[in-house]
Amino acid sequence: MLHIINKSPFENNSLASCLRVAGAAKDHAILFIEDGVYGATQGTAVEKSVRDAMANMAVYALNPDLEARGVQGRVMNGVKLVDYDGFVDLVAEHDNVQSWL
Amino acid sequence: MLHIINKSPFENNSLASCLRVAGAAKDHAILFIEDGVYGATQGTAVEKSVRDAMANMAVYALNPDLEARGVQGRVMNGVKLVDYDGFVDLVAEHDNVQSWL
Amino acid sequence: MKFAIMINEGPYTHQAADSAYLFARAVLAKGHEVTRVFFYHDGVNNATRLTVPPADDRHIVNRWSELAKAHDLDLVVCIAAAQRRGLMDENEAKRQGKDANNIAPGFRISGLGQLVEAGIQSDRLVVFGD
Amino acid sequence: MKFAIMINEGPYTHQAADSAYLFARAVLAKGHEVTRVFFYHDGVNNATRLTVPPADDRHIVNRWSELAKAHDLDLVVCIAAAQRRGLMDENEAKRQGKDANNIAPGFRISGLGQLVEAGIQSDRLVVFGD
Amino acid sequence: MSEEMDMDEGGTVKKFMFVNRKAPYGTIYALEGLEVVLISAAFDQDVSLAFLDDGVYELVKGQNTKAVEMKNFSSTYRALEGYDIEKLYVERESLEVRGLNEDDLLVDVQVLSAAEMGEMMAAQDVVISF
Amino acid sequence: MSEEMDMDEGGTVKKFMFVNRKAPYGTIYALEGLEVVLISAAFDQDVSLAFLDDGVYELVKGQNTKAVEMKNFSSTYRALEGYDIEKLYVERESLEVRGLNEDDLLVDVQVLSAAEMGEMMAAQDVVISF
Repeated sequence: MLHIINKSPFENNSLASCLRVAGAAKDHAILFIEDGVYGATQGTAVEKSVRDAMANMAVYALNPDLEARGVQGRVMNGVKLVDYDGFVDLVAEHDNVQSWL
Repeated sequence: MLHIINKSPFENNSLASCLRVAGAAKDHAILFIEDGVYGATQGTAVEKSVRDAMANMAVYALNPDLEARGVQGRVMNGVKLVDYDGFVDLVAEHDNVQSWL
Repeated sequence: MKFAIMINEGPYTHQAADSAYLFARAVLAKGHEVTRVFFYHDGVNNATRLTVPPADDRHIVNRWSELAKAHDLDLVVCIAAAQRRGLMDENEAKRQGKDANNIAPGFRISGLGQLVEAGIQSDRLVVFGD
Repeated sequence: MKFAIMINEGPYTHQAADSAYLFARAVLAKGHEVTRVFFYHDGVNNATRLTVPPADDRHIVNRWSELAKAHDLDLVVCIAAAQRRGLMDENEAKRQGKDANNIAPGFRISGLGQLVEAGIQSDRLVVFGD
Repeated sequence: MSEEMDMDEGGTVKKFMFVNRKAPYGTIYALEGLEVVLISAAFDQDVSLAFLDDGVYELVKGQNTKAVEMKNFSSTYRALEGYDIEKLYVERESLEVRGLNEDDLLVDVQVLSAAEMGEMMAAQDVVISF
Repeated sequence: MSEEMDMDEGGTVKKFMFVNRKAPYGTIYALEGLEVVLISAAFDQDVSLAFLDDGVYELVKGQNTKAVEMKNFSSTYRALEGYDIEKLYVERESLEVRGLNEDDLLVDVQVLSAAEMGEMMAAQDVVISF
């Protein structure tokens, strides 16, 4: 399952909830988009929780949204960057998708 | 200063930020409205932070919003309930007001 | 005491639109003055006369129009925010070459300066938003 | 592959409306099919033809109308959500006794069943919201 | 619409999950989400509802919206059974963090651990969140 | 409008603070908030801006919105000085939690502790938040 996170992890509990529910399972992946991309950056208070999740699941971030926010140079190692084409591929490749609004 | 909190403390960082900035000072008060009123209920994961703040500041909650959500019987001791008239009085009594959107 | 009110969210979607109305009504009931209600961001969507809420629900737009009429309120819709979101009065529709307008009675469209002015002229400015 | 898209937020206010558009365009560019775009909650506000965004900014509504025309997209606006928020087409305006309508070309108003149907008939349904 | 659809779909049954993570009244998502759920019943799909985070507040007993002048829609959750919608899943930790337990809820639900909820989500064909 | 106002207000100078707590682009609050700030400059008031929580992201260097097709408004913060708006306060902990420091920001700011920020807010006449 592909989980889409579009909220900043510092403002909102979406990422925390997603990781609680899906973070320990296999076959789940996370895609950060919109304000959610801050969750893919390094040196933050949530970096550890995302790193822990990366032991089990693939983590992606939408590069256009990173660039818009000026944080494309701050992405933590192991996060894979995609553009909108890659976003479409991720949705197609996973059996199902959930947006954590 | 009157601080108005209208977001659930479980979903959003507004209450935490307000308490960080104003929680240790005198002459500040908090009014919980809308989904913010959950922050005034007992037995929750944020109860302690609100209790700690109550040592310094007055804490109010809008009763119509508590009733709408069925949590009027769960309010922690020391929180003062107001209706819309009381909301107006609180704004009038404090020199200034800030909504933590 | 003079109160100004700012509303940043649209009707029905966020309770901000309801809270602001009930607060304004209480301000007036207590004998205070509402100097201006300023609609900004999605708040401009409170000013459309094309809403048709379910019959058993409150009519948020009409409620404002009626309160404005009863108390001679100044309901100001920010023009820049309104243009982005498709709110316009007859003049603006003419100016923009649009074939329709949708503003409700009692609201007027004006500039952001009206918000700052309300802040200067009122004893309190209370913001309702998301 | 068949994609359905659901949009829950209005134009300009939330990036959801932009993300959904750029996603839809990428779906089409990769040769997939967009079976339906369903506008719900404040998403219905994407369908007004009365928006006038600043000249140097994107026109979110027109972008959808043009994409719909180029690819024969089915842009469906939920009627219940539209009524609460003041979105209507000519027929609905007549039925409700309103003197104006504001829906943009390429959008149609229909029921919530169209969302569930899109979920059944598509391989993927992607939700964009707040 | 239901009959028409049954024919159109020729018996396709998908697993639909509606995910509720928002508190009632502060925003409209809970109410309009419920409207989708009710419509989905007409399509003979395998429907379930997930309540987690602030979504569990939608099910709290004793809601009384008189003083906020909004529609109290909480009784609708009790009516879901009549629509053959009987799979209501609530995540345990979401209750605990809020000081709630099953007795505080107005309908019978199945309480799941976070991991069980994750498995349940992963087993769906269509996940619609509000 | 500026001249008219200066006459109307007869020299009233209030302390206005605009509080920015939202990230740019994900929502419009930062952009439309900035529009209010610019207008406020015409009223000769004592204007300051507070950036805390995700609001600090508004000031991050190197924003490039080409691929999302939105307006990049970050350079406007640099132009504020030209409007005599020079009091920009940033809360230290908001930076630290996000792994940012002053060098990452595109304008000169005054970094305050949480308690100092609280005192600064309490000293205002009008606080407008978005």
